[in-house]
Amino acid sequence: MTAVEQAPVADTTDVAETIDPASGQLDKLPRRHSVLRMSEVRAAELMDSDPIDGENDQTMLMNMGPSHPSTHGVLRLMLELDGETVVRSKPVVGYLHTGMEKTAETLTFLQGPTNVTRMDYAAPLFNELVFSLATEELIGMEVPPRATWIRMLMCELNRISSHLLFMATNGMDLGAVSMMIYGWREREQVLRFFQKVTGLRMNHNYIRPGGVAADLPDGWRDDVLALMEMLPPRLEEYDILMTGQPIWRDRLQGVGVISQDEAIALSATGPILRSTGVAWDLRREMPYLAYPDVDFDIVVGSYGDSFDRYAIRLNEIRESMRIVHQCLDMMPEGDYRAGDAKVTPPPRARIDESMEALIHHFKIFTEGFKVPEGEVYVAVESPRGELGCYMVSDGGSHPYRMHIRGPSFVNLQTMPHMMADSLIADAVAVISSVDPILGEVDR
Amino acid sequence: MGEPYLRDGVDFGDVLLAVGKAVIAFAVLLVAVMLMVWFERKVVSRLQNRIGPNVAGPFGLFQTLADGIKLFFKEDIIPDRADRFVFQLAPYLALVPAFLTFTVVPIAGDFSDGQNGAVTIFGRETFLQVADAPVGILFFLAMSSLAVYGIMLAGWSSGSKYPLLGSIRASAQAISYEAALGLSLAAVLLVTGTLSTNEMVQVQAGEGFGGIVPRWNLIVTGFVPFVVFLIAGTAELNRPPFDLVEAEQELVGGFHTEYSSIRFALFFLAEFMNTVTLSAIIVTLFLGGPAGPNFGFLPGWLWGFVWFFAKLLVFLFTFVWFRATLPRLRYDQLMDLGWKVLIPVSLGWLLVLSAVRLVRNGQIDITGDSFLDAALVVLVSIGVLVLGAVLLSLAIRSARRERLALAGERDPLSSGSLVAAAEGGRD
Amino acid sequence: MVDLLVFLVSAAIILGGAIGVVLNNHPVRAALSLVASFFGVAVLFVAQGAHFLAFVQVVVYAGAIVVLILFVIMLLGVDRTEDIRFEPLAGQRSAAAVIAGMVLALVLGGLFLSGPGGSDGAVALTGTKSRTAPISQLNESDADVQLLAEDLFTRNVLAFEATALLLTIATVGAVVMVRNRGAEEVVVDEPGTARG
Amino acid sequence: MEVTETWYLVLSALLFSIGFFGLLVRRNPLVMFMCIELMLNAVNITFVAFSTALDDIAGRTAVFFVLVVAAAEVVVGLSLVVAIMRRRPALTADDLTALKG
Amino acid sequence: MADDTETADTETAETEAADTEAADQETAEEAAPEVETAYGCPVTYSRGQKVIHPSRGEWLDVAVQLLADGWNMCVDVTSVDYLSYGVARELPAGVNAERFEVVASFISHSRAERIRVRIQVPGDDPTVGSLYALYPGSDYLEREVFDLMGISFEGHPDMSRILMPETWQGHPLRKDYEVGVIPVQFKAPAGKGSE
Amino acid sequence: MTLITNVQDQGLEGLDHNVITAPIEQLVNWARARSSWPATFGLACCAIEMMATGGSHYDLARLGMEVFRASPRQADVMIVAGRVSQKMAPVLRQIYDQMMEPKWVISMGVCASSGGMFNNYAIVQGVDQIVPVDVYAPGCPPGPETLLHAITTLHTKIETGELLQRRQETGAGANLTVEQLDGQGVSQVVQIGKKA
Repeated sequence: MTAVEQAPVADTTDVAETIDPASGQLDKLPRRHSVLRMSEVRAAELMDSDPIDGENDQTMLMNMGPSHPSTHGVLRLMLELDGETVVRSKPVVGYLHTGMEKTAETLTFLQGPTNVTRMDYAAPLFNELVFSLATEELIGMEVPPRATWIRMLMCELNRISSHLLFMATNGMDLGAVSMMIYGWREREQVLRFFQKVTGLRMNHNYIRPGGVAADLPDGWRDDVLALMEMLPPRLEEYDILMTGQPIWRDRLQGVGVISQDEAIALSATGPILRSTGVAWDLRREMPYLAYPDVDFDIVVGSYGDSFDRYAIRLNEIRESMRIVHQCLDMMPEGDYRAGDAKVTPPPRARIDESMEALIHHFKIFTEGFKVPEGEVYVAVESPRGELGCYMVSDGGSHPYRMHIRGPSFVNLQTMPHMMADSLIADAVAVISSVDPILGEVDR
Repeated sequence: MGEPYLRDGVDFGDVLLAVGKAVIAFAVLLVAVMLMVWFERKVVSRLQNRIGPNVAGPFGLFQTLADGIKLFFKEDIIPDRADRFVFQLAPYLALVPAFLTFTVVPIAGDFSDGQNGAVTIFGRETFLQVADAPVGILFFLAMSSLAVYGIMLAGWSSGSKYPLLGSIRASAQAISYEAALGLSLAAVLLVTGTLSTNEMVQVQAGEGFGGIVPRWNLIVTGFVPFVVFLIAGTAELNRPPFDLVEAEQELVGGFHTEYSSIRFALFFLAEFMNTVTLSAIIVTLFLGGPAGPNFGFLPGWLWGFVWFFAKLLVFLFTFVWFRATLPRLRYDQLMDLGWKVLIPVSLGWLLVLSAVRLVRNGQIDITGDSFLDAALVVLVSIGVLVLGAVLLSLAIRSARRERLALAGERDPLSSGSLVAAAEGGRD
Repeated sequence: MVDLLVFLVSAAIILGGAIGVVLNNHPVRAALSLVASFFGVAVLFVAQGAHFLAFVQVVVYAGAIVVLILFVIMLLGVDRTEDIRFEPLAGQRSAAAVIAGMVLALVLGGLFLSGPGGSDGAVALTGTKSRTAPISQLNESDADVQLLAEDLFTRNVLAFEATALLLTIATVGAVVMVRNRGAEEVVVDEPGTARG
Repeated sequence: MEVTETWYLVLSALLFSIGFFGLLVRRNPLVMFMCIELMLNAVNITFVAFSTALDDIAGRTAVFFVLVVAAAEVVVGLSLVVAIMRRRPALTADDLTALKG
Repeated sequence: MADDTETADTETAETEAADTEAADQETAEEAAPEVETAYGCPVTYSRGQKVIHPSRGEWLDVAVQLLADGWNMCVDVTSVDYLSYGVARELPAGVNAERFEVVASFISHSRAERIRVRIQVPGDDPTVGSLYALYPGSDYLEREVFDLMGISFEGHPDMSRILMPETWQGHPLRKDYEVGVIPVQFKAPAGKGSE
Repeated sequence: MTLITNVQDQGLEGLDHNVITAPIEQLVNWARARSSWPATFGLACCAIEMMATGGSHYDLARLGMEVFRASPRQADVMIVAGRVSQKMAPVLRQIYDQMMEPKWVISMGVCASSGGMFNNYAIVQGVDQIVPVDVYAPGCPPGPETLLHAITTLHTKIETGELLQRRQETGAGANLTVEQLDGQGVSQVVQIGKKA
């Protein structure tokens, strides 16, 4: 992995120059007509009368989803087509709306991660992390270093598994069926490690306010090392199968192009923003956990097309592996959760010997702990971009209001701009390269 | 020339023989399709580190049977908006050409030592193919151009949008690749000098180069027509990476989205039958069909079958391999490949081949300095080729520039370099 | 006997297909009838020993021309049925029928009045026998192809080149005509146009 | 009963008349195309019939040319239709008055 | 939503952008906490994060200044319903607590900083100016707030429901909306007959 | 001819049962159990696990089920993988309706089965309110092993014909009524009744 270091790391200072301070950012969307603004009722009327005569002349409306193989779950796209060319489009979301923000208000802070972990189900640990960080910020508590490093280790592994999932679905969407299976194959190995640590393959509820749910199991180091040995040759395989593949390149290069200005104006974060050349990664720019202590590069693209986004994710796997290696080296000994008795349940051993500990344990899990009133916004860099949590507490044991800023949700806005004037096949590639997780979009 | 048993009039026995051969061919084809589906699923599974079907019968061999029975007994529906007559007709239109093409393929017979592959059944001499039409290869072309009707009409008659897009794609694809297919076929016709499949096999069964390398058209025509034919054939089959017609990720199921039950099974059958048939045609055209050395201990005609089957398997595997490996092309890329690469290449190659042929047959006066004349002819034809290639590339480039100017967009690939970030991890 | 059967069946298909083309109010079905008609013609060609032409007929007509027509129908979405009971010009139908009938009468009259049936009749209709390249001389089954090629590339080579030119020009012309100049502007979405 | 070329000629005449009638009656430009193809096919039948009767290959050569010309005609005609119908999909031949003086 | 609103907003953005005082922020940081202002609005710090509190009227002007001052991305727009908030709210002097609060977060890529804006919105007139013309990325976020909280953004091009079905009644995230189980609302969208 | 009308009305299920039809039914059940193609209906977290089940570690293909059909017309089993929102419910039902008989539903995960932890305004509390469910797979999300178990359970049920009986009791799904086997599990005369 000598070449990873060569990944270009852009300087953030030149970002400022690209932004014209004089005007609103709406002007930066040259293709803003590409957003189809049409109510579903109206669309349903038009869809019955195909092809649309009169006002829209040659175009027809087509519905993609919500149950369509390439819409990553339940995304629905209303496409206005001219032949096979997408003229305008409108992503319709909400088919997986779960009311998690409302549910969060009925759950204690300790139960909270159980709820949020089901948002971005491809990267559940990040949801737990951002929720826990927000809670800890409200309480103002310190987390022991081992917990921090465990969180970092697990999150980076989760980033790897999430990007592997992207590799799989991206391959599938473009017709490379074997890539799909290969992606799952590698992801499965990561999940097995997760299962060993957290007891679950997904939706772990592992990172909790105050630390993590359990210490790393015996032999975890060997498991991680095995993973790290397994991955590089597999990534090389992907390079052979896809990166260097002429058809693959033709399908992705120059497809779904978005400019830097557009991406910023549309509040895109994560690989989409980075694909346009903006080296913006919260791990570097607004560090949390122990990211200042580890060495890694931000992978940026230069064309803002789907291939860049693919390549960024592929190389971010490699960067994450670097971080994981450093986590292995620097993992401190110590407690895996905060000693704060108000927040942390007593150790299992003490419950058996002490009645007080039992009562304490009972109270924490039934009533929860109180969190000082106030509001806070905390964000982490999830595999899809800025995952933020805005939390308001009224001093009780439940969040008064919990809002998650899902990167997929916001990134969806770039989709109509990317797929305007391209073919349906490109639209599929664009959806895939945005990599939306609908659970997080709809929450 | 032509079927031996037809030479001296037709009696009842001849008819019986013909019918019998047709029935056997159909049965062989059906079994082949059944095994092909199983083979494909198994091979793809192995390529993907999986096991593949293994519950239905030993090694999952009856998987296709189970699928077929299930589909046969599934509820059938004709959508409200469908054109009922055409909707019902389409699956058969897809299936019939697939089978008919197989009738001109010689599947067995002893072609060693200059034999013509004929066997004697019930006192009648006959070839081991349903019919040796005098223009058998043209028959294949005609059938492959008809095969698109099933797909086209299926998509159109379903009365909904995804299938319609599928059928538009199908028709454009069929027209584009038919030309390349025909042109690469012309190269084969040029060197063999016959339109009959049986004679084609006989020609290829001849003494090989140096006695070792077979006289296959694959070598005689210089590989290029073979490659073009394979690519164009894959496109005609609508198999990956050219399966835009049914592209699941884009068009749900493409033309067969609205089909269920037995009608869907017919499409399924037609698709795999076409695969088998096309592989058989490739084997016949380029790899000498059933021709091959006769090692004894088996009846001579059976050796033909063994060779034929072995060659067939290579191509069936190739098609499965394509499916497991390659991403799907985009619609416009498919058209570009067909019109801007395959057709010019096959046309140019045909030109070179005919130049060489012309010289070798002595139709140009090469009594004097034969080598110089030969070189002249070849040089001229290559010159024409180069000129054509330059003109074509110029035209393509200018068209591209114009299109970009119209679109008023930057060309993300204009710098020619690839994304730095992508390359970052390797070198 | 077999010949007769083949002729009658294919003639029925040809004429049935032709009538289908004229009377079907749906363009796609008309196209399908057309294919049937072409098929019948191909069968008749085979019956007369013109194998090559028969298959070229199928490849070109059924495989390319009708596919192209269907492609255009589907592309433009003009597959709505046309109400053929409506007659835009009064008396057009009957006038057309009369004219067509007259054409038929003219041809048939010419045919039957000019002489007796059989090959002599044909000679009478067309003039003398030229006998440039007798087909029946060769007993090969692909004589058709060889003779055709010889005829095409010797005596008719100029015409052959001319048709090649014609095809090229037609293709170029078609491309130029259909090319979308991108003139149409898309409706720009501005606030207020929403909620349609 | 022997099938002589007269049979073919009658068939051809019928086919031609039907195509001719359709051309005059139908208003959908695409169907009109099909009718023209029918007429061309009628001619083809005649050519082949004469070629067989006269034992002369020239008739078949002519069919070959007819095929090529038909292809060219369809290409040009369809592109015209596409160019026009793109703007007005509900077009009939009656509406094609752009060249009217 | 009317065309005029948005074009007017854009114009304001352009004219006012010029005379933005970059010094504002510096003075704000130096000044004593109780009178600290930025962009003409009171500033508070919540867990070390900077929050400004413009009124509804000032809000869009402030947004224009924010954009001009390099806060180039609007990362989040959300809202809180303080209907049943048990304790007194920490708000700077001069800001009246209302039922709703719209919270927008901005980021400056060049400075790697965040700023948060909280706007009080009365319960009887839940409308507020839209950021869309300035920050098109607020599009979905504002629709989400409209959908779940019922706060309408003036000047947004498509103020419609985004997560809930179009025919849905009520705004679920309001505190007076029940959490609990409801019977399946099972009907086809208006305009299509049920099948 | 009640036989013919029965078959016309109800397809194979309309056959009376006798010595000849019983083996056919066994064969059909065998085929259905080994070739139950799932519809792609991934919703949430469970969808990821469902796809993981198709991966090389678990390999749904062994059961002949890697053929995920995007078109509901060709699918046999709908695996409802994930929480069903109020907005999704009509779509789900529509897709179920588009599937052809015989069809089965696996409710994968607690969210689909009962609403799971999301007992709120947005989530349908159990997909069985919308479509008849044959097998429930517990878990949040159920691991691939659980899903495989659910699938094999369904296959067993298909093969023994147990499902038809259940439908008779509940009147749900296909509205088929069955007088089913006696307690011994030996196939007796089974009458598959009429559509309600």
